Amino acid sequence: MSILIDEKSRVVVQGITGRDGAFHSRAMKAYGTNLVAGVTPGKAGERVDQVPVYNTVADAVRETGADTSVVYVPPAFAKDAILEAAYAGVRLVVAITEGIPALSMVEVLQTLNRLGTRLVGPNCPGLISPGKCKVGIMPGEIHKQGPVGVVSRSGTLTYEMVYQLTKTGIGQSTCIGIGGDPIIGTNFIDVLSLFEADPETKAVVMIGEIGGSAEEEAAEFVKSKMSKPVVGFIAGQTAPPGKRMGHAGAIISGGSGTAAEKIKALSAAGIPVAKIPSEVGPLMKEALGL
Amino acid sequence: MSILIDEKSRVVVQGITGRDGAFHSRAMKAYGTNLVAGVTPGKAGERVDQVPVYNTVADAVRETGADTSVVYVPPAFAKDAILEAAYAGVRLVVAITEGIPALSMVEVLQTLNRLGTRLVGPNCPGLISPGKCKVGIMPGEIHKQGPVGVVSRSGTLTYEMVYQLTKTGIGQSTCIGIGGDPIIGTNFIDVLSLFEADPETKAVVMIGEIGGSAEEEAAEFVKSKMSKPVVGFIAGQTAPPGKRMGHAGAIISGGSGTAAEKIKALSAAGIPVAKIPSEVGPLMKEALGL
Amino acid sequence: MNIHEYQAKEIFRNAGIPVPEGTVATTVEQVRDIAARFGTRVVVKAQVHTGGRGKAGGVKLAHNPEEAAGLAEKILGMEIKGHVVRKVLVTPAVDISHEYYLGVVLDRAAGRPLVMVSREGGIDIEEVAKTNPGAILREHFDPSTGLYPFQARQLAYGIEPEPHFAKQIASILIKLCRCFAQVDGSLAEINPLIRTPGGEMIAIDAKINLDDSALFHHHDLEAMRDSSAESANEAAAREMGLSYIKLDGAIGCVVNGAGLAMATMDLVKHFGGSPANFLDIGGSSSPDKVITAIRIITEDQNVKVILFNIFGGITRCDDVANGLIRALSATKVKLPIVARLTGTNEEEARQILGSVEGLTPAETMDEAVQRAVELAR
Amino acid sequence: MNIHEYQAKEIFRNAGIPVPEGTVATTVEQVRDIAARFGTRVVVKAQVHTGGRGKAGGVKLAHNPEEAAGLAEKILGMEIKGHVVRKVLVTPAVDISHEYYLGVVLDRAAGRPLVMVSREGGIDIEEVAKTNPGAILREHFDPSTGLYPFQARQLAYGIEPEPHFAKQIASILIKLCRCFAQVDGSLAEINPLIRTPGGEMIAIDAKINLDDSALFHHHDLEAMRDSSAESANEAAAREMGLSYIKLDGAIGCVVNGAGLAMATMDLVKHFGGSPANFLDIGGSSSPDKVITAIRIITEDQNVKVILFNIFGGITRCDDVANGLIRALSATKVKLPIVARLTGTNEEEARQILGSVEGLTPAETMDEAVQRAVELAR
Repeated sequence: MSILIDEKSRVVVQGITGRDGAFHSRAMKAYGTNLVAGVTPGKAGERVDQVPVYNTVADAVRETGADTSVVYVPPAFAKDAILEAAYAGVRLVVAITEGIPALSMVEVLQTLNRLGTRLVGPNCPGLISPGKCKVGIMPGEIHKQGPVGVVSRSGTLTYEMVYQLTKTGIGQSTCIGIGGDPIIGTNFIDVLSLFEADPETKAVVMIGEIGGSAEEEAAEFVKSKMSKPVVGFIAGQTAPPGKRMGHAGAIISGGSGTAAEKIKALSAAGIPVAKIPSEVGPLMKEALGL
Repeated sequence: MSILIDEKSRVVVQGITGRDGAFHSRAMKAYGTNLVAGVTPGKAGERVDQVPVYNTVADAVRETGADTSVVYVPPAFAKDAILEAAYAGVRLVVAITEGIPALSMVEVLQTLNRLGTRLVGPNCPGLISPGKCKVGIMPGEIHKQGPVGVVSRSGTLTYEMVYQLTKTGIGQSTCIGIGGDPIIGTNFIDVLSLFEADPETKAVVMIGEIGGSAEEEAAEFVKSKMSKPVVGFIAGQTAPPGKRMGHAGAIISGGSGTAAEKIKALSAAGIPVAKIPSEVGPLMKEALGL
Repeated sequence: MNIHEYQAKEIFRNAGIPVPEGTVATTVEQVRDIAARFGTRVVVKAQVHTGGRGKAGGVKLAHNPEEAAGLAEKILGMEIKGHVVRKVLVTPAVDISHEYYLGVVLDRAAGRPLVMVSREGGIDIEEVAKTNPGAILREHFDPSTGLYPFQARQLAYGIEPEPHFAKQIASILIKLCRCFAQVDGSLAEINPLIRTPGGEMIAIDAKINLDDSALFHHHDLEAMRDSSAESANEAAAREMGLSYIKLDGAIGCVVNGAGLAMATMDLVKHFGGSPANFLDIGGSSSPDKVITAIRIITEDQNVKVILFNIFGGITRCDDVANGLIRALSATKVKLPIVARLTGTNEEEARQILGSVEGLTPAETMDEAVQRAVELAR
Repeated sequence: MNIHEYQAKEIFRNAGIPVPEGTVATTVEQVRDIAARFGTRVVVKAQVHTGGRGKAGGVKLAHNPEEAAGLAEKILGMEIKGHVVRKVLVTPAVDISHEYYLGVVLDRAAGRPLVMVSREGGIDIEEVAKTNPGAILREHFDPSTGLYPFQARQLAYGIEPEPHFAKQIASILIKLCRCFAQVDGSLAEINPLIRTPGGEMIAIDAKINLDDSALFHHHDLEAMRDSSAESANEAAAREMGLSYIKLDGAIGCVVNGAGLAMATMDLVKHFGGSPANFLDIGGSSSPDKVITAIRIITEDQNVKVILFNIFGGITRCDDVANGLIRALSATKVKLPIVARLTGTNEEEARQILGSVEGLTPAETMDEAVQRAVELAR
């Protein structure tokens, strides 16, 4: 088992003929993802690496039974692409696109909640269930199938963490980047409860960063609702207040959202927090009793 | 029993200090309606016929436990008033106001469906459960408690029908005017299914008019889902096509929505249709086996 | 409220929908001048609030200004389904490769606006809906968000596989839906949208109906009302808050409530008479409304008797009775009157009307209508 | 993106929110002239992208033009929390009967904008939220529909029982929320909204923060960017699509991804060094981005070593390596470089960088940071 995606997921790529879309479609397919369709308006009938292209997601779903979509379209068109997937009946939409206006996402999420479609992202690397399915842009080869769930607000920092886990010999059930924006479709708590319910997942790595209070809320959830061990890491201890650290969501404002506060909250919830990324492997070994 | 309202309904009047609001509040109270509050922004602390006035529906609900509201505010403010009641947790909103733009009602109904609040109207006389509760503008004294449910798109034509029933000795369980606009909150089928489930109601009078296809859909429902007898009447047999007969919803357009079509649909569903209003009483007597 | 084709095209043009040039004219000379200015073949199109203009001979192609003037001569003043043509739109003729249908209506059953498109335009969409429903693609949308681009693409590619054309159609659909919402439409239609041999899309016909209830926040649109398309009496009634529609019979009806007014007309017919009008004096009616109602009805030369059928609820019977008394003294009505006033303040009304000469009181609706029918013979 | 108070007031004014007159000035003479023109007491307000201006002495009342000029002399050029004051707003002083707080923020947890109001304005709302949360009333709203009038009334009557005042507050709240949505704000605040002794409501302070991601469809707002409030390097980085923030340390960091960049800075600190900057070269990075990154870092005189930490995913390590080579040849970098490039095309990168002089390769993040810290000593 794994969460959200596995070898049965039927994936459609929105923006498949674009530079990033085509590159990552090949990579996903090479990894073994069951890539059934692509969508680019006006390019119906073309193929990208054997994958048929449709004008609309509705066509792709009808023809191929796609149930999972990954969105590579530029920010100005991403809102429409996500809504298109949801209205076409796709159950999981993964939005890689960075730079979607936050208020557009407010509208998108209201609609997706109503339609019962889950969104991962935007501005995220996607997710991977090692050995089964990769939906996103992460380098597949650093992953290894195993018992640890990984959830993170970052992209490359997640790769770093996964890389360290794999080097330590610890495989992953599913690794999810939930995205670095203020408004995202799936948050820490959503993923933690999925990991808690997943038999394959024995422990979780949670990677947070400055800004907002999602880590604090997740810590509360871990303390009150989770039986599985969680290991944490928070990036941004040296970040100055009032400056946005790249991610639209990573900003210490009005003195709240600091790394210190978050580390304190995690520790208070009984979550061991790695001081530096290379501590995550050893802490996880300990948590798993290895 | 009755449907939607009874002696336990706790009614708040929106626009209670206006001319119509004040007049009908007195009439409702005189009829025995459990009128617990009124709302007019800026008039908190005043009283209308002993009924306390609040600035907001939220205040009224918190202070008095109101669960049913009736809206008398002018068209330009009615959308907001209906939404206010729904957000304040009122479960039934009755909108008397005539002349609310149809597209405003589209937005209102989407929201009310989400919140689980029922709307009756707009542009309707309201509803009455004789002897128990009156929420609207109908003359209470023409009604009589009894076994017949009445549902209608009209106002005064409903009074005429009720008057005839009462004169024939047939009382009513609940009488509802669903409103003459194209977009309304509660339609024939909604009311018919409530009547079907209501033990006190033994038969139903359904009063339709030209325009739309609500009567045709209701006939289909009666045929397939109802066990109780229904007697029908359709107004507008002499109406010319393309001319709006007063109600925003009463227009024969593109040759559809005619009285003849509707009468045909009702008859095909086994519903006896009165040729003239005074036939309704006798037909109902027959239906009830009296 | 209906507006004319040329007004709908103006709204579409402002919304960025491609429409042909065109100028409206009320005289033959204007038509000749306009056609000369365009310097090309023109179409002369009757501007009336009804469909079927083409079949009735109200839309004609002219090859030169003289021919245009000749056509205008015939079309101006022509009557189409009871509507006299007082204006024509003169517009350059365009070559047509294909015709599509695009329309937006308010779907009552779904409670939302509905876009409908068909690959075959220039058609009666309601006819196609009945005979070949599969030829029409549909999408609902919310007025506050508009038609989503993906919905527009689904519709556009559904009727036109060629990307270059589909993109234009999708763009027009989004604008059409935005228009519909912005003007509070009850209908917005492009039938046909045509493709020229050069691959351009143009809305060569345009229709918009407006929601009367929404006009209070669209003063610019209210100004588009063509009073010449309404009878003076209909306009007067509207301004007084009455709803009046003239018919051809002899019994003038004054009723409160649209449903009861229709039922009264039906009952007149049922008892062998013929109604002269639909007239709803509405709720909370003041005596002034009654006076206006009587004035309008008595201006109809066909009317032989006036029938009041009032069921008081929000309307008070004594108000109606007082209006009636004042109207009688002000207008010297000679016609017989049958009055049935029931409900709120019925007793007071009875006393007010007690001994009015030429007024027949009635207890029930049946009785009132039957008396009126007899009196009209 | 932050904008200044005077710009926020301009947006509010266009939205119909009452704001006092005011003119922005960059010199003492301008301030004297403006004060003289107002002919009344004025307030001279530092325009900087930070809070706490009042406490820092950046907001002062002047009774006459000379006094205003004197204050401007002090305020212009003053440094407030690292921001040099280059502009002041001169605005007539108003008498205050009461101060309210009105603000809109994006509530991340709820996924919707949140309006907050308090009867006591001129306060630090985050402080009040902690110490006396009951003093703040809240309503969420949808950007597409705006704050409903009833929500505005609930908030307004909740902090002000007097109808005449509550109506004004409700109207301002609706406009404030509309503003927030129209400009794609992340914050819109009136603190305080004041009531004058005459019963007028005026927004005497104004703050709007904009969502950088939404600027692509707000060119008018993008034009409000005050480049003087940004360092030249920050501006150059932004134009190249890099995210750069200068810090005070000695180790220049070049990282892909914001999270990894922060973690790298943290690790520098952990191993006893100090980061010179946050720098995220982003995904799909071209060699040009790397060149810009190196140029920006080497302009910082404090930097003693450059640390590359790249985890290739969407970013290709060979692209970064090529950029590095080109930058080295173009800019004649003298500083030592530590480079750790892992992930996509890592092998190719290793070959490209094979024998670059002064470049220390590293396998792991720990190793890279430790080497950089050593080299910076």
